Amino acid sequence: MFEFDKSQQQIQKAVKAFAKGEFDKEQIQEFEKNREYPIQIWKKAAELGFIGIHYPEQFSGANLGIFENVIVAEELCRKDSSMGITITMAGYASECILRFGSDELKSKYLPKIAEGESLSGGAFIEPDSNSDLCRIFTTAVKKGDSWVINGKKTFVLNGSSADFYIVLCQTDPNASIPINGTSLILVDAKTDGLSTADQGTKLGTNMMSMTDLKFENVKVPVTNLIGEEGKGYDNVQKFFTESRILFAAQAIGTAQGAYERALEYIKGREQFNRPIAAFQSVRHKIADMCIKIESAKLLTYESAQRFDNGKLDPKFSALTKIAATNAAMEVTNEAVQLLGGYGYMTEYEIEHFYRDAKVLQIREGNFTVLKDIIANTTIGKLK
Amino acid sequence: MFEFDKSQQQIQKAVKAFAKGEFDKEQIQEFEKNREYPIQIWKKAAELGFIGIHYPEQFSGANLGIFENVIVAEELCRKDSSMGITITMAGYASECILRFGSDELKSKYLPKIAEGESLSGGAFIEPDSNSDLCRIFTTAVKKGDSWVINGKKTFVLNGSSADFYIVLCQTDPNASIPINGTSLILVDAKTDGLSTADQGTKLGTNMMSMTDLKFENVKVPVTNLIGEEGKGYDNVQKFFTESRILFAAQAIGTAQGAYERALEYIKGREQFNRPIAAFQSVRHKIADMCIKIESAKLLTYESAQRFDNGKLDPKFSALTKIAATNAAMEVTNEAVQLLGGYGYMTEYEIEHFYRDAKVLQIREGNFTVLKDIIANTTIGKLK
Amino acid sequence: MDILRYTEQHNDFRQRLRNFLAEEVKPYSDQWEKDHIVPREIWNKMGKNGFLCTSVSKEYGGLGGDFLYSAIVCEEMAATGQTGLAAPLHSDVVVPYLDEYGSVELKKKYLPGCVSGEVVTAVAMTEPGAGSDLSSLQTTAIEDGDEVVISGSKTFISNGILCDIVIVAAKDPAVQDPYQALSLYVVEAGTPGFDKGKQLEKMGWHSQDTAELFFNNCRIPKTNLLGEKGYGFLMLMGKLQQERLVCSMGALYGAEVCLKQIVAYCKTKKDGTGKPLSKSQAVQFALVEMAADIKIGRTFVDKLIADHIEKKDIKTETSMAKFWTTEMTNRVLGKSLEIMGEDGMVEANLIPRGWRDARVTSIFAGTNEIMKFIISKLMQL
Amino acid sequence: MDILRYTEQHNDFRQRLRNFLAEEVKPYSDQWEKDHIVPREIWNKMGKNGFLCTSVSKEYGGLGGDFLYSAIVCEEMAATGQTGLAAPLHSDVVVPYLDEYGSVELKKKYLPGCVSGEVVTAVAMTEPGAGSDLSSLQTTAIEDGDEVVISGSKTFISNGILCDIVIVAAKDPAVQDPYQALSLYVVEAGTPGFDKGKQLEKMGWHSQDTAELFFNNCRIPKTNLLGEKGYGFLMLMGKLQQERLVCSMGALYGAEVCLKQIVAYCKTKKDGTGKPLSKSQAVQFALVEMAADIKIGRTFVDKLIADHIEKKDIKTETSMAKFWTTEMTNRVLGKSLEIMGEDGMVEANLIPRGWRDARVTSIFAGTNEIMKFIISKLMQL
Repeated sequence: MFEFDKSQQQIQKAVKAFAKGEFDKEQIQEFEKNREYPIQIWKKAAELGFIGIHYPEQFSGANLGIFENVIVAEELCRKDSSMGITITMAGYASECILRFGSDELKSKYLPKIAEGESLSGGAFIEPDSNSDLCRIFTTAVKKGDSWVINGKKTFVLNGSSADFYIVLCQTDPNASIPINGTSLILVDAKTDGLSTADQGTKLGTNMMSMTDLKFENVKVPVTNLIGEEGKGYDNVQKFFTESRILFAAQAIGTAQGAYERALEYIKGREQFNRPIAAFQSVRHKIADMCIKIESAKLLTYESAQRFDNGKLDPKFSALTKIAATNAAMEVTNEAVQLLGGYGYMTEYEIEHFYRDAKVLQIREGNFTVLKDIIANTTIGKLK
Repeated sequence: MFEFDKSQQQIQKAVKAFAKGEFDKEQIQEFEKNREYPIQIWKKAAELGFIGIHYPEQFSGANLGIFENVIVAEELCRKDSSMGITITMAGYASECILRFGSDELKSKYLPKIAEGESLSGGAFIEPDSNSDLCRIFTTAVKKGDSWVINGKKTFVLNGSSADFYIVLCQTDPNASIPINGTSLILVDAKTDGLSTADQGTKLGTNMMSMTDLKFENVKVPVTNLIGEEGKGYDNVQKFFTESRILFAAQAIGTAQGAYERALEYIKGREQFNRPIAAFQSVRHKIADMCIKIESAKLLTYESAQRFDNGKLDPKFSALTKIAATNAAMEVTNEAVQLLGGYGYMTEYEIEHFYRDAKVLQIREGNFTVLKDIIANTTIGKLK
Repeated sequence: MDILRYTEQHNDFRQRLRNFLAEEVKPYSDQWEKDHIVPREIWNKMGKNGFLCTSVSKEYGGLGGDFLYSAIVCEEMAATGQTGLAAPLHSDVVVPYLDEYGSVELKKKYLPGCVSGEVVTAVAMTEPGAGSDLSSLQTTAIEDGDEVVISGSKTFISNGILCDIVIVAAKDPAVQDPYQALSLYVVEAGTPGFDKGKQLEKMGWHSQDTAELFFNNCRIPKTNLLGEKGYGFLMLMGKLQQERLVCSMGALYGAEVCLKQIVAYCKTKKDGTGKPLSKSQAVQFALVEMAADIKIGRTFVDKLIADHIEKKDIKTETSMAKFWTTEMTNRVLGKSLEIMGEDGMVEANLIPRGWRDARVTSIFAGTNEIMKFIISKLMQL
Repeated sequence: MDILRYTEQHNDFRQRLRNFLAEEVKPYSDQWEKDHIVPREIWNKMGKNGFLCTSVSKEYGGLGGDFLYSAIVCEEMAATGQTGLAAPLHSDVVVPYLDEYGSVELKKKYLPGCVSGEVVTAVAMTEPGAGSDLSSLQTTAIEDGDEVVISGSKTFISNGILCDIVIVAAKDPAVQDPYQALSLYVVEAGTPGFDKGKQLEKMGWHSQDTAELFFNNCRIPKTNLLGEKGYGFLMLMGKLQQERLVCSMGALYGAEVCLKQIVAYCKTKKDGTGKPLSKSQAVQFALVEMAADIKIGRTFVDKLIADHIEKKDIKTETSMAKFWTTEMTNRVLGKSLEIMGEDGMVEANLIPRGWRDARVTSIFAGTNEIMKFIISKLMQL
């Protein structure tokens, strides 16, 4: 049975209070419209310890687990999906440093994330490849004390505001299987030869940027290698196993937030001289939403605790991500429907919960990729 | 995170060994065809302590929780849905005695269930009413030391083999709200005036009988009242909150059993010169089944532990029953499909898992009843 | 606009059939389901009354009717509560092989019996090791003088017990290409070396005799070849459009029957407050959704029937209809049981039977996955 | 068989429209989406070229065409990547009120402008407190001499900013029965007391101007009444069949456009092994399922168009089509984004826009729940 302990309850309470105090609907809609990063709110969240809560104390974290990070993400997204996703993605991919990086890299970069001084970005996917990362064309060649990087990345979140990127590079073009020749390298945003190009408006969460990255003879120290050389692909997959829990947490918060707004609406809205909450079709929609939310929550909590206990496998993580984001999609969809015309209007918020849910559903592993993972680990790969 | 402790692991292992040793496919199909109760297997299960595992030791139980009962039901149904459901329904509704009954009733009836000497039946629904139990026409009138019962019940499982029934009666025809005037009364099967009529073949699990009951001036001692007079409806609802966990457990076992058979089949079956397990459409079906099973399992385990900790509410129980039995329905459906023509044939077992899943889905709370419960507890009743 | 234009003759035919079924079939369907077979004579009765093989020309004793007669038979049979008297299978799936590809001699010999019900037919493609993959069939047909020797086993053969002739797909082991190796042969029941296996027990279609068939050096005259040697695959393919259409029709009509039953049920069955279930909004919406799916499916199937009569190539559309209607029908039946709750468990009600029967429709005549595979090829994906 | 029979004139019209849209609309749709409005002149261009109000008779400058012209416009507009130039709304939903119920004077005054694009129209039913429940409308219309005084507010009004006239549903507070109290009035933009509120921001339909409208003792001539006083509800009801049909058509055609785009995408986009996504079986099956739903939906909608042209009562069927097609379209768009993965986030691709736009179709013109409610009444549940 899942129960939050005292400390977890306090975290939840604190996050809730923060969101209630700092998240202003009109302001959020302005950030979204102007595609402007919410700097103050991000810094405040970091100040309160909500970013990097799963980092060790020495790196300005709270030495807590992913389970606590899930609590933070859920509560933030419940109050506002776009703001919640943005804040909890501030240190996106920094877990690659945390799990695989050298002590030097950890000391240098993690505290900045946790303290709200830096944003990070994950540069994995390429324009000429696919999100399954089976072929990487960005190369990093060791020359003296440096890696020299050339290539292109795309779908880099925080792309225009990040201070550093975790970049998946081909470091051994002669590897028997391409993915065996890949490595993760940290690249500072200000390095010469690195340029970003905005990818324009996206379906949701527009206050967080998304860009292409171009590397033209970008030189970084050899010590910027994260983890072992040649283990890039494996480590990214491990990171995905972890990060999918975060997406699931964002999804359950998003679902919960849309559900609560819809519930409030149907109680107040009258049609045919009755609150629409009195209609069985409406009531059963609420029941369906409850089923989906509870079920997605359990999967997410279970995944988080398995991770914290070193027992999370890629299969369970993948199925949690599918189930939780699908639930968010279905719940936000019903919430839009319950609000009718208001559900479609920006002012009533739910429409952006709905868009954000879609983004969560299709990003970092769409159904094809994730179901392939589940099948591969269940049946094995077969020709 | 859910983990079985040592004792739970042992129970699971013991049940698995029992099912492996005692459940013979051909024999089970004979029981089903002949609609014959599997007396030997039932008695063996009781002997091994699998029935009434959640009873206190003084009543021949193992003093364990519903969580352990779930483990038993899951493993039995995993090996065979019909046999598993039948065995775990041996003491159906006896929990009414366990939770609300007098010490005398407990001592007299519970040990017989746990020791495999008696079967019990729940007589709640009536031919002229509905499964929501809002109107009960069977009356029990106190005359001297006896209740005199008249009326009809239907859908009584174990109807023709039970040694006693838990009967919901109207004991106060003048109650302001009909359900406030109802009480639970235990009736021995051999009491004069009580007759049963078989309801014929049913969709699944035919080795367990289902009958109508007719009460014509049936006299039972006043001490056969279970729980407080006038609390019959409330107590049945409490019992349903508990028993829905059992159905969910049967459902996840049934799903798991069908899934495992399908998985084995697709690995062995070749079409177009490849094992069909190599086709992505087949692989993704397996992935979908995994998602549904894991999700239903978590809900069921969570419900069971909440119950054991006194924290299960009717809402969570209802949503667990819906989600778990829907999952079983969907998983067994895909399993049938994966086996193609063989999936439709009795010999290959899956077809009866599919039928049993449907029975679990529609029995003791179809979607209308359960979603109404969820909505009522979430929104409140509204006109 | 009416997509299908039934004439007065069609309507008369339907009325006669309906009367016949009301008298000769419906009252016995429960018994046949229990018996797990229909009496052999019912086929003769159907035939004598002119309800079998309506498309066979008058020359061979048939009605020489258009496909609308087949549609009428299929639709009326769907309401009989039994599946064993599988007239559409016989008339519109199996006999057409004989009718289109058989020699004049074969047609003279068998078609009148097919029409009269004296000859019940089956088609034997599927084998234990080969479902939808015809290239892996193992049954062999080896010419030996004036005879052909057939060996192998077939499974899931409908009418497998009652059939008098069976059309068997078998390959010449000397031909390398597995498709070009296939030919179709007519084998009579009773031919030495042809044994009917035991009837297979299954989830539904209880009154239908499904069986394995065994051929062990079964010798038949060379003249029992249908069409040309090596054209078996093409002949099978050529008939799939109609087979899939017939499956779609059967599924759709089954759903329509179910909708009528469940609506009637919901209007009489009362909830705890004494209100009929049909006043529950959740039930209403479920029924409306079913009705819409059925109405939309009906329009599509009607359109395909019209196109099929016009001999259009509607392979893609009939494959779509096959998977779409059968999935829809399963959904309709399943949801109906969910609405019924405990009543849905009782086999004495017809909907549970319909639910069990419907389940095979997304499996037989090419699983729905095979349909999707075929369509993806036709869409050039 | 062809359910719809397009003549050469129809085909010529379609070709001219297609050319026009390729030149005058498609190149600007991205800009209009960004602008959150279309330029007022595009309406005039549409009108001048004969693409508005094709059903209005020649007497008033229209084409006097049948409903197939409406279908052509609706279909071709669906492929333009914008929603602001909502010709079907103007031509087939709003103007028909004027055309059927307006006095000769009103028709002479406004119809030629509606056809030429000089008069853009809107219909104002919905109010902040009343969505699908017309009985609870609060806007009042009180006669005062030769004038009528309208007061109240309306919301979610499409063309709310650009409209030159708006058809307003308002009630006479003296009439008790809320349905019999309703009448429809034509109100010109610019009439004192009539104010257009600010444009509402929404999930999709970005190039479409949706707004609140305010009436504050707005005086209009009594002659601006449409039809008879107190017949507003019946007039609204009378037009719902066509409105729902137009919604179904729009949704269906949108799904067809999406299918083309996603199939093309899957054939070019490569997975990690360099194979196009369309070679992935999971993707193939998803595309096949979409294609089948669309094909089946198209057949049904075509049939309804034919029936509508024949003036059949197809209230049930159009209500079914409204909820079925809009749910289907949302499913198709949603699944397409799921197939695209990260690419599906990028607004520069058209499918995300289509997904946002599609979402309103199951809400507007009566939510899908209202459709199901209506059908359940028509089914006498």
